[in-house]
Formats: sequence, structure tokens, C-alpha cells
Amino acid sequence: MALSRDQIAMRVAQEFKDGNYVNLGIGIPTLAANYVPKHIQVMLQSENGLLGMGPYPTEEQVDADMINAGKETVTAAAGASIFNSAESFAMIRGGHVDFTVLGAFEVDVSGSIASWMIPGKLIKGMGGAMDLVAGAKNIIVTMTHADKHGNSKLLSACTLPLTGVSCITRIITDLAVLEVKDKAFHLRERAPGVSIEEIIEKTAGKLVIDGDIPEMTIT
Amino acid sequence: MALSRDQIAMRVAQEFKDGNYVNLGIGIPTLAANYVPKHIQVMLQSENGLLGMGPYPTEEQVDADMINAGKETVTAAAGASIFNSAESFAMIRGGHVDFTVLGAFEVDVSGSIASWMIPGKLIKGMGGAMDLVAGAKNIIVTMTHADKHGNSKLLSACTLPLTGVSCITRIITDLAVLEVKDKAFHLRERAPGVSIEEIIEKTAGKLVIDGDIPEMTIT
Amino acid sequence: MAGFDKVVTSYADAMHGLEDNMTIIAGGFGLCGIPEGLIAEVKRMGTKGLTVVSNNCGVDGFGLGVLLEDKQIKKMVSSYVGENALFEKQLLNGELEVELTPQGTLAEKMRAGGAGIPAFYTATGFGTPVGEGKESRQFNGRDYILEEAITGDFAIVKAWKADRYGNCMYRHTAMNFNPMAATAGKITVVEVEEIVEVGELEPSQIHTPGIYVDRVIQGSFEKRIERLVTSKGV
Amino acid sequence: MAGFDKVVTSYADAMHGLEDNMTIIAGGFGLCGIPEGLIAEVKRMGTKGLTVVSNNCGVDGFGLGVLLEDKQIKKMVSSYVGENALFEKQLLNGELEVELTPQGTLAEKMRAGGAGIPAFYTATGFGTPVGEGKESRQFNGRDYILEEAITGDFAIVKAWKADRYGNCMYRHTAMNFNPMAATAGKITVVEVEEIVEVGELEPSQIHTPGIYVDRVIQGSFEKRIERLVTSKGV
Repeated sequence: MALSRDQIAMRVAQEFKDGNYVNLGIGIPTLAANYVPKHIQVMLQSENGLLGMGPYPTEEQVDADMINAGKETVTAAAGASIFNSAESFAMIRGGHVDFTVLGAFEVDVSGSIASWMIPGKLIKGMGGAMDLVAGAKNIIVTMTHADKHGNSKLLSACTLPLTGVSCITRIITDLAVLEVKDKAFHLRERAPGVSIEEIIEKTAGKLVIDGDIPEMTIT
Repeated sequence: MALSRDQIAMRVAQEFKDGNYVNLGIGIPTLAANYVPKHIQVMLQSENGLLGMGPYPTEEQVDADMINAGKETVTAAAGASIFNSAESFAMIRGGHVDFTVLGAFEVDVSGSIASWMIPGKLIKGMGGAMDLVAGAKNIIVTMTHADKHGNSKLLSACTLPLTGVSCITRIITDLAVLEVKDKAFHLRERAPGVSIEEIIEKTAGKLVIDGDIPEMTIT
Repeated sequence: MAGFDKVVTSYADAMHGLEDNMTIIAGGFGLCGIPEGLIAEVKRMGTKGLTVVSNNCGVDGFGLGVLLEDKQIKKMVSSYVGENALFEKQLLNGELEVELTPQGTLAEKMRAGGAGIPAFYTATGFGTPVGEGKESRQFNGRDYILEEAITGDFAIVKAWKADRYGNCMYRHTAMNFNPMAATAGKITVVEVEEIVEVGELEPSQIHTPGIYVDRVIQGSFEKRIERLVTSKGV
Repeated sequence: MAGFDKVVTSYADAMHGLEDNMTIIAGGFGLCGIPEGLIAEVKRMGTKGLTVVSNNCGVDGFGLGVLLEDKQIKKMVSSYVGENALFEKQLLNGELEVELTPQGTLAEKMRAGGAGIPAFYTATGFGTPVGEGKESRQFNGRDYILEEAITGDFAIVKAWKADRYGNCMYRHTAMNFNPMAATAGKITVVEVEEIVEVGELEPSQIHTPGIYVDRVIQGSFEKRIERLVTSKGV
């Protein structure tokens, strides 16, 4: 069975190591914060200028001056720091953030990503996505393996305008965990109950399957 | 009579306008702070990261963590701000400091300045001088008109390694106030009792004398 | 005004000198930390043909969005403009031009503008539409593009506290782009929640030194929340 | 060490991993705001062939000057090195190399190194010996030179207060180059006057966010004054 959004987020959270600084994009990536393993600590960076993002505020705590990059009201955790946007992106672009998790429309075998613009549709802007993919040490893309019409999002070459070139090394979809290297997607794990055949069918770019592919452990 | 160091500093201080942010180099420039006209306010920038430098501390106020760019103990005036070195030079190089006053070995008719290095002598470094001449809106050079041997320091072209190119517009020496433009030194004022002839004799670069040259008012 | 006292008492004085076709750099992220009263004054003045540099363009009817109502903005330089139906309409009509700039590049361009750095290299945008037509180059085997600084005729900034000399502090994430905007305006105007006495702010805690600031005005702020989310949900 | 706790309890742990021929970026301006104990540890370790990037090289017998005594420094990148007889001697002997860099360019190179900007243009040094051999170029009719970023294997930093997560505050002008140095080290070690509890520092008052910091050590400081001047004179 394909994973739910929350299950993808659970699998993403398993990537984090104790002491990691992590930037989570809007959508599924944000959900990953709910599933950080209990025995480790991660610190969330929000690119509008907050390192150490806490939970959403109680009604009493709501403060218009305390928001995250999704423009939602948030709190600051103990040990947080707040800084200006240039400093925030110095942190991101200088490679100090350990993990960035973000969604995408397409990823290709060379690790290029398209996530911000569909020609013909209204362009809203890239926000901080281009900076994040250029700067983080490790980037995890989360998305459904195929679109609503069944078209693969894992391609030989992205067809949409790019967000970044050759920067993605790991993809976690509703069907699989894949590594991107040597101009191919390397299948590492599959969702519980999902067949290798289904993954092959829904992966348009070159797919390498080496040995037995274990099922993900989703907890 | 040639001006004393303090008299040069007095004349320099007359250049300041109310509300100016000023960076004063070591030596005569620093003395100018003592002669700021009573009815105006200037704020002193010290490039190690202090805007709003106050007087030297009393013995009780001495604090090793509060120094100026000359590494002397100082105080912070009311309304001061303290920042890091990148911010300090962003301020300087971004043209936010109104006046920089600094000494020089040589200035030439194109406004280039040599102030940091004499080949064959030990090189100590340029410190912030190159940044200051590249950044300030107005730069005033203070120096003696000629060296100990009577050689002019106002030249057709600097002979020593430069600190900056075409950046000096005003020079205040022990003999005169001069403006630098159109590839010449334009005599604007002379020290009380100093003859035009003496200034001509001690100015090696092209000197323009237009009309009557008033004596400086030193108070 | 004498010495370093930068306080003005009317919005007309605060925005005095703003003319058609000028460039305004505005602090703020979404509706957080925006100079509400200064934006309202620009609307009141009716200045046209403006280029506005700001991470976002507010929402319909609030923030910079109000400047769209009378078509005062000719061009917007932003990283994200997706919160605004009127923006969309004017863009599709060709009444409005937009230059989309990655958020980090935008912040750095403002900082560079204030810091006398005319251009810098960044990896952000290489190989994407943002890099098209820009010079690219390798350093240590990695590709970068050259981005140029931004400066404005005016910078409009929202601070928490400022003293009369223009030294500013920002509150929480309402800081965002404000410190960079403050450095990049030929005339920088700061609208504040509270004007404090000179000497009241701890020097090493000042976020924006007064040297960058030309005018300070006491404002009053609605502080509209764009996305209210609490621990109980949205 | 677990999670974000960065406190180490010995200088050996603080400088663990430093090897011959590495580059160290050091905060401080003259003798103000220097990591005294970390410098002493580098001397104790006897590491050789070091490239040290710091605005100055201390004085004879104090600050970075002590690393000259056993000829541990191969190359110094500084803006001003005129306070040091041993430095002069080793320079004239050819035992020491110096790369003089304008103070503002040095600060900006460190910041760029930490910020992922490989190079930037500046007017500073154009037409001078500093600009020789560097690419130059005009923007808006003015000449600029291209300067490249600096990063180090280690950054050694002196802060006033830090919490266990490495969030730092600096005191007065002892801030100077320390915040930039902190961003530019592969391993950044901060020596502090006081380690405080997590949550004690106000988030928007933190000068160096802990993300830049790898190790924090409690130090004790002599804080030697280079030029004592009081209102009574020198």
C-alpha cells in the first residue's frame, strides 16, 4: 500500500540524527517534525529568521511577531535564536543546516529538481527553495511517486523549470526510498506491501535495483 | 607660520557639520575630536566596531573589552552602537560614514593617496585605511605640506604604493587647505602668515590659485 | 531637527521626497514586521510607477497589497507573491511586472547594496531560470552565478524600539528583511512601536545602528496575522 | 555529548583534530576579545606549519604572538602586524609569510566563507598593491576588484556568554571579528567567560547562533590591555 502523508513524514523523520539542524518545507516535510524519534533532538530552522522553532502557540501565546516561513504563528523553543533574513540564508547557503526536506514536482536521475513553477500556471515564486537546495548538506525530497494521472515524477530529465541542478541525493515517496547517484535512481526501500513491479512501472528515469530491497519500517 | 598639529586639527574640525558621522585616523585626525564646534554634534565611528565613541575612560571606567581602532581604552557615548567588524566595514564601504580624516605620506593631483607602505621599510599593514578611502563620502587628508627634508608631499603622481585611487578631494596641511579636482591642487586657504610663495614652493604637483586666497580662521 | 535627532511627527514628513518612478525597499515577511503607516502614506500620496523591492506583496487589502489598488506599483522584486488576487490580475493584464528573486539572494542583494558590494557570486539559481542571462563561473569546482546589489531611493522599515538617533531593535521574527532594507535606502525611514530615550538601548544589542536611519516615526500597528495556527489547530 | 550540548571540559578536547599545516581563523582585534586559552593550547600542542587568519598577530609574548616563539605559524593573513618584534624578525628571515589584507576585506572574506559566497567585488584595494593580480571590473562606472572567501579548518572564538547549545553573546568591542570567524570554521571552538543555561539568552539578542558552533569551553581570561589611556592621559 502506498504510504499516507503522515507515513511518508514518519519515514523522513528516521533520517534525522541526534543534534541535526533541519529545515522543513511546507506540506509533508513539516509533518516530519511530529515524528522525530523520542531519543534524539533536532532543531528546526525557519528561513524567515528562526532557529529552534517550537510548537504552535496556545491561544494565549499567539504573537503576530512570531511566525514561521509558512507565515503561521509559532513559538520559539528553549535555546532558539532569531536573526535577520541575510543571516538566515548565510546559515543555509553556507552549508550549516544539516538537512533540508522539501516537496517537488519532478526529480531526475542527475539529481536536478523542479518544484516551483509550472509554465502556463500562475507563478507564485520560489521563496527560499532555490537557496535551500543550493545550501543544505543533505536534501531529502518528499513527494508522491507519480502524479494524479499516474505519470512518474522520477524522470530521466526534468521537464519543468528547475529549482536546482544536481543537488538531490535522496527521495522518499509514497512507494519507496531512493538514492540518486551515477545518473540513476537506486531503490533502497519499498513501502510495506508495495511491489518492485509497481515501483518500476512508476519510475520513468533509470532505476537500479541491487539485491533484495527491504520494506520500510514505519513506526 | 606653519600650523601646529593641534591647529591643523582645529581647522579639520571646522569641516564637520551638525549630525555628521566621522571616522578619525590615528594621529592628527584623532585630535580633531577635541575641537568640534560646541554648537554641533558629530558621532565618531571606530572601525573595530563602535559608533558613538566617547572620551577616554576614568581609571574606574577602564575596561579591556572597550577599545578603539587604535587599541586604546575608550568609552561609549550615549546613543552608541557596537557591532562586528563586517558590519563596521559595511557601514564604511557602503558610504554611510560622512567624513573620514586620515594622514598620508603623499597625495597627487588625481586624488590618489599613499599612506601605508614605504618600500624597504618594514611593512606593518594597511589596517582599515584602504577600506576607509574606498568608502567614505568625503575624505580629508591631514599632513605636513612637506617632509622633514622639505620635499613636497603634494605630487603630480604618488611615488609610493597607493592606499586608494582618485579618492581624495580635500587636503588640510600645516600651510594650506586645498581641494583636489581637474588634475590639480586648488588652493583655498592659507595658514595665517604663510605666503602664497611658500605654498607654491612646497607644492610639487600642479597648483591652481584663483583670485585672493583667504587666511584660515583658527579658533 | 538638530544633531542626530531623527524623529519626525507626521507621515508626510516621513515620506517627504518620494516621487513617481522611484524604488522603495520594504522590510517585512508576509504581513509580519511591515511598516503599516508608511505603506498607508505611500497610498495616500498616490505616487505612481514605483518599483517595490520586498519579499512579498502583502495580501488583498493589507500590507503592500494596498498599493496595487490604485496601480501605484510598476514592478515588484520579490521571492513569493502568491497571496494576492489583485496582484495576479494585474500581472496577467501586463499592468505589473515582477522580478522573482530567490529569498536568500534577495536578502543578500539588499545587504550588498548597503555594504558597498556591487555584486557577489552565489550557487543559488545556477542552472535555473534565475540564472539565465547572468554570468556564471566556477570556484573550487562548483558553479555559481553573479548577482548584483540592490539599493533604493527609499527604504521603509518597521522596528520595535528606536531611540531618537535612529538606533533600532526588532522584536522576534518581525526582524526578517528589515535590517537589510534599512541599510539599502538613500533615505531610510523607520516606523516604530516605541521611541525610547537615547542611551536606553544597550549598544551591543542594537540591530540597526542609527547611521543607516534618516527618519524615525512613531507608528501604531494592527499587526494582522496571515495564518493563525494554535496548538489546537488552524 | 548528546543532542546540542557542545560543552567540552578540557582544552585538549576543545582543539582535538588540529593538525600540522591546517588553517586557523581567530577572532580578536589586537589583544581585545581573543581566545586566550585556545591559543595557549595550540602552543602546547606544538602544531606546525599553521596558516593563521586574524586581524593582528598579538604582541610579543601574548595573544597569537606566542605561536611565533616555536615557529608554529607558516603564514599570517592580517590587516596589521606592526606590534611584534618577533614577527618582524621571522618575516625578514623568510621564516614567516604574510598576506596583508585590508581590514574590511578580511572581515567580509570571513563572512563570505561562512555564508557560501565564494567571491565578491569591492572597491577596497583597487589600483593598489592589494589589487595586483586580481580581476577588476566596473559596475556603474566605478572600479572594483574580486576578492575570494576565506574558510578555516578551525575557527577559534572568544565570547562573553554562551549557552550549552553554543548560542553566543559578545561583550562591548570584544565582539570585533569573532562573529565572522565563528561562521567560517569547519570546526568552530568558542572559549567563553560564562556558560549559561539554555533558554537564558534572549533569542533575538544572540550574536552567534549555535548552529555555527561545534565546541564550547569555559575559559579564564587575563584580558591584557594593549594601550591603556585614561582621561588623565596615557
